[in-house]
Amino acid sequence: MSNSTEARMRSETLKRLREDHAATVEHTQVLLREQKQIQREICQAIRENPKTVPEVSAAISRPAHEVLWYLAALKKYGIVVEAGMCGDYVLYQGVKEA
Amino acid sequence: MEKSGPPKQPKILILATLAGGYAGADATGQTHIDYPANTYILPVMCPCIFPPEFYLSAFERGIDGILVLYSGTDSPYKVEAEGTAKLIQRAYELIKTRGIDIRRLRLAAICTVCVKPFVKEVNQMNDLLKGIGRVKDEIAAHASSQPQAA
Amino acid sequence: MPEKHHPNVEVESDSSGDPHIGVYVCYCGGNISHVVQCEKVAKRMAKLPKVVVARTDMSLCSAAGQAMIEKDIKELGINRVVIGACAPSLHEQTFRGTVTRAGLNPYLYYHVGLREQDSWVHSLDAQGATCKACSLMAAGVAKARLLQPLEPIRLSAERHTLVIGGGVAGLRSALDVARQGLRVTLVEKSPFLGGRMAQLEGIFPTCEEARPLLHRLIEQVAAHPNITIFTNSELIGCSGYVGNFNIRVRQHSRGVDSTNADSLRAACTQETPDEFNYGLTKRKVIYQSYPGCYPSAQAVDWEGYNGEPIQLNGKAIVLKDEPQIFDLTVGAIVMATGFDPYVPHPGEYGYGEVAEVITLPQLVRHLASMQAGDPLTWNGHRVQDIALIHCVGSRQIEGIDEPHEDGEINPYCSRVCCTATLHTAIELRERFPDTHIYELYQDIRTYGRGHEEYYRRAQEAMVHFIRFTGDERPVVSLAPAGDAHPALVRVKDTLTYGEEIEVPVDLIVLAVGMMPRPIDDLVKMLKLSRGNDRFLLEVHPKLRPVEMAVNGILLSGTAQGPMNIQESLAAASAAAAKAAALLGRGQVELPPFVARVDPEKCEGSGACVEACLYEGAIRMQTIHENGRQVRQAVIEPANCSGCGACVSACPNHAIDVQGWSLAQYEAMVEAIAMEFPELEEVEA
Amino acid sequence: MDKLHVDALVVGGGIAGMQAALDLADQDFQIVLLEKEPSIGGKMITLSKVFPTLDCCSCITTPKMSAVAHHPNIHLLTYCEIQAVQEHEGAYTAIVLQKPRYVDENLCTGCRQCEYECPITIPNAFDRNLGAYRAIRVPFSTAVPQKAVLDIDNCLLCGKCEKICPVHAVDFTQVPITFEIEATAILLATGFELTPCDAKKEYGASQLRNVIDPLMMERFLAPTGPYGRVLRPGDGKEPTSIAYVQCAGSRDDTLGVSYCSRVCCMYAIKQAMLLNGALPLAEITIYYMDIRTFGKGYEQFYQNAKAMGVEFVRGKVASIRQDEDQNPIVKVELTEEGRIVERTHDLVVLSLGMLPAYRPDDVYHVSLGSDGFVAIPSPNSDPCHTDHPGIFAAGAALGPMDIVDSIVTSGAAASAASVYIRQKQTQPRASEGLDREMEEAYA
Repeated sequence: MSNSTEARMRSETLKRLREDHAATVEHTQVLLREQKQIQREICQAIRENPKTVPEVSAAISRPAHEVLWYLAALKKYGIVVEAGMCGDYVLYQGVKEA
Repeated sequence: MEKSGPPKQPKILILATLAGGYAGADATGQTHIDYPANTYILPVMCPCIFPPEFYLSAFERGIDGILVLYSGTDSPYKVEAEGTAKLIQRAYELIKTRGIDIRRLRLAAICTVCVKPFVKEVNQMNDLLKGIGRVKDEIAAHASSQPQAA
Repeated sequence: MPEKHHPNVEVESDSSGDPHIGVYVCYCGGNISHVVQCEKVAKRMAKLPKVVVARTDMSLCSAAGQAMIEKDIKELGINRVVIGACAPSLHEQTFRGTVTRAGLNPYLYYHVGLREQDSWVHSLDAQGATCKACSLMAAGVAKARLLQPLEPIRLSAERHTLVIGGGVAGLRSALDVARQGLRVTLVEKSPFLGGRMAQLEGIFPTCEEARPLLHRLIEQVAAHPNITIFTNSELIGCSGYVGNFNIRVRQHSRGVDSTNADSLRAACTQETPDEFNYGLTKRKVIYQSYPGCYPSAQAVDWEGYNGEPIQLNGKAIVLKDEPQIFDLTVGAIVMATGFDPYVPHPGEYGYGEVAEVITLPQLVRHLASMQAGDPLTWNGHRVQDIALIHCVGSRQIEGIDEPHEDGEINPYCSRVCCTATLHTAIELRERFPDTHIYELYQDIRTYGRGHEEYYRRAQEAMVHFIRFTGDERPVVSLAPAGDAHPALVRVKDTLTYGEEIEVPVDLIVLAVGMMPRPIDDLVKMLKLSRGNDRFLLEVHPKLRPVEMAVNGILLSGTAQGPMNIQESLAAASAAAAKAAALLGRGQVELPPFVARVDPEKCEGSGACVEACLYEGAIRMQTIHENGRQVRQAVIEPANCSGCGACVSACPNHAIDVQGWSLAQYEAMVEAIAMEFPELEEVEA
Repeated sequence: MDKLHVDALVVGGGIAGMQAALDLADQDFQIVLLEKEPSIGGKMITLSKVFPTLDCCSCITTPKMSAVAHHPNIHLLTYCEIQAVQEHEGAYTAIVLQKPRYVDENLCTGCRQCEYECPITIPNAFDRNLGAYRAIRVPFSTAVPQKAVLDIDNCLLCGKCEKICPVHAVDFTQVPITFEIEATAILLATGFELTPCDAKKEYGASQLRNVIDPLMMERFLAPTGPYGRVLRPGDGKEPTSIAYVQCAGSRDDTLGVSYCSRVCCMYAIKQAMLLNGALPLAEITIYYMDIRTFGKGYEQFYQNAKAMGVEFVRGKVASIRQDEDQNPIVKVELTEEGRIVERTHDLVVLSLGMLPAYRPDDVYHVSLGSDGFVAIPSPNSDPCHTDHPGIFAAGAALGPMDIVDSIVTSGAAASAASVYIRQKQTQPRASEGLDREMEEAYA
């Protein structure tokens, strides 16, 4: 089977599946947009100077627990690192791009 | 025996127990945390097998630092916790006589999920070796400072 | 196990001869190859001595990858295999299978972790990672040159288990092992089976009667064709190791038989405290532990019997113990030696000094001896007010509690006493509604399924609870003459904010904890370990909870620590499962990684024996060689853990751990010390 | 329909199920171990360290997981559920639903490239939703099998994972598969769930972000946890005052849980000791009514915690609310002083109890006790026999218990099951001829 046939079949399968799962896909697309937005805001907030969770929360006007969850996720996938402590709070900072 | 090339990086030998440090190194791999590549991990059942002379000969072959990452009191072997510490102590006495900095040999307990402590041990040893240089130079310097026996 | 032999194969897989090494580097679908230049590594490995072939593959663990290795073994005569791939914990077993299928000994294979310990942790240093892969693989090749075929240590095992102790745990273990098709010998020290459970009446959490349950179990054990029971017997010798323990048992005679037991017992005048009733009553030295006990045949209490003749029909009969000795070989031993109730020190809460102070087990026997409808009496007077004191002989505190003879205290919780005491309190309130019960406790520990119910019911039954603390214990004293009650308990009650109260009572019951049985002789003979609490010690509470450090010795019931009946049964069955797994095949298989002595080098220093912490793993033996006597170390693989303490201790390098030899490590270190300049130059 | 024939079907791949499967497989019985999640390991693999030895929990669990995966007599089925069980001529037939992973298990090498590629981040159930993972992921670092699973309900179906997978293991076309397992015996090791955090309205009903459950604290204390350290989830503050509320989901008739959950005293004390190490400056308070440290070595563990400075306060916690900085305020009746006080902490852990994770009565036709756990008609003779012959139970399916007790009951259940299987499968064999000497020896 040639690469192009394979690719076409794959995209057709995906298309059909997207129709089958229309509701969850749509919901996930909304979620993805929101996640990208928040991640962008957080990364922007800590680009210049490292910040704590309450500081980021204040900077982007989102609840602190939500900010913490996103920072934990960004840290896990290597986008954010810890940069010491500020009082009882951890400072987070974006990973410098190579 | 291969021809030795120009020494580049110091070499760190890591003797890691299967029940402890070796599994900890694998767990570190799972998290994709980067650490220096001059680290060579060998699996061991229990480090009690190594006599003090083993460490000395490793240094003499050009290994610059040795980390013994054992399972400490979590070990499945009765002798590991105390026995290893005693052997390492004797190894310190031995390598001192050849002018080898005893900080080149370090014993630490690492368990199966000790990712951070593992990386910390590796980085600490690396920092140390950067400061104190290659072991071959150390041994040579010591030998030349000793009065030659007939 | 080798599968079908390939008919076309000409090249014999030569395990022992000159190493022909095959090296395989896995891409792991890019996981390794994205960082490590696998082709370079393979090329470099191909140049190393004894390496016949070095290849790479997208995924070695795939069927195709494994087939390639098998093919090389068969067609190129590869007899040592080194694989660089993911962590050995994931696929070492897979590749052991691969080489075995191709007819190679599974231990002629070495696995290098190039993913978790290289590519995944050096993604920013591709060149360093490649050099590291070369070093690690070269070390693997260095080890492979020295690999020897190994076989698991197989010991023939007697499909026969010895159970020590004929209480509920021992009985259960015996029955479960026997039902797995193994033979069982049950050894009980006393002349009767049943142990502590026989002394109980109603038991929680079901309020069943203890003895009918016990009797059903005993009947099953006695009727099982695989079980031999030795009562009145003790272990007097043990040697050997897992699979083959040689046991010597001494069985005391019963002293009387069915023809003369009744008449001799009638004629016998010597009495001794009846331990079945915890000394509350006396019995003759010819006895049955209780009516309905098993075996029903009476026996002489040799410890109690003073040797005086018994006058019967004008004859003076002296009873004589003529013990018999039996030798047997068993594969495993189950320790079900049980517990003793704690006996308070004289004066502890008035015990032995105030006549109204008894223990909970004594109260249980006292209540059992009463007829239904009898009023509750003690020491000749009616009992209405009763204090039950918890944690006697448990949760002891250094400096507050008087140590036992051996200088130890019991800092542990005995686990069963809270529910047992509440159970008794409820029974007292139900049988004697005019009683007032005071429970003096620290924490109520009704943890088990259905136990909390007893706490609730006791509260409903108007039992008064008084809570003391470990450092301010209740004080028991005689009441002043003329008082309506014979004894007094003074206590500081934290439930009423530390109020000092004085409770006049007719009876004080001490809820005593559990103590390990005095089995010093067994501990010594079988080389058992005990914990700080002096109960027998398991290898690890989670990894191996019913096994002892000596291979083949298992734990059942309260020999290990306080437990209730249900928990003892579970532990007993768990021990039986282990015994069945251990001996079921008639063979015990242990990993081959044990010490081995090189007789050429051993000069008999004995340093290895001193270094070894495993009982019976290594010993010195004198052999005759060319007419002179030589002392040499001998390993007992069954008892060796492979820790290698002997290896580092040997002054002659005469000892090694198979599969992990010092020479292999030295070769690996040498390979790691080696530099690969050409690889670095390429990048530079 | 495919049909697997085995001697025993072990339901549940937590510590109890793994141990029972190993104990049976070591006796050469053929076993299916069936787990509903994509990995075995159960609750235990999520824990940090375990009492009373303070062993690293992963170090104890992973060897058992690996032993199960490699055992020649164990057929491991993950991500499967049993829909129905029928009994026929002394054997059970279970109808099993294999949920689609959307990843070919035989191809996946666990490399996690798909996970890194996936654009959607979702709450990580393994971290009790406090951390994150992707819609396609290996469930956790030590998962067995080390295979990816795709959460179709949170998937964009963008196809990125399929493209990056080096072994072409991603397969969106997978559908649920049904098959049958025939087994002589069934062993239920279905475990427990925590009392829901919101069960008790007085304790904030999970609306207070800094009032957490004990398994969350386990994840904080585990080296692989969501934050890699102990932070309170409300705002990421490192707590300096932490309180434990004992019996928060047990011994409480208002919750319908009148029993004691057995493990909460010990896990609270253990966590207190670990917190003492992780946050040396933190003050830790345990509010309790009775401390139940009854197991081997447990009382000494409790005394050690007291000596370390953990504060034990006997008192009943009436309610919890929070101040404007999300600090929980605990209202407690101090029974030793007879007064009610309010104390503010940074973080409160509710020592929740254990509820059955699964009610097997409908599918397996076994009775349940009034507590909802599997009923055992004769606990003092046969502690692992359900009221249905051939069906046995082990671990927390039998009621709350700790790991040690779970492992022991698993051995017991394995023993009971093996006796049953032998009886069913072989004619009762005659005695194997005992030594005459020994027969005579016993008079």
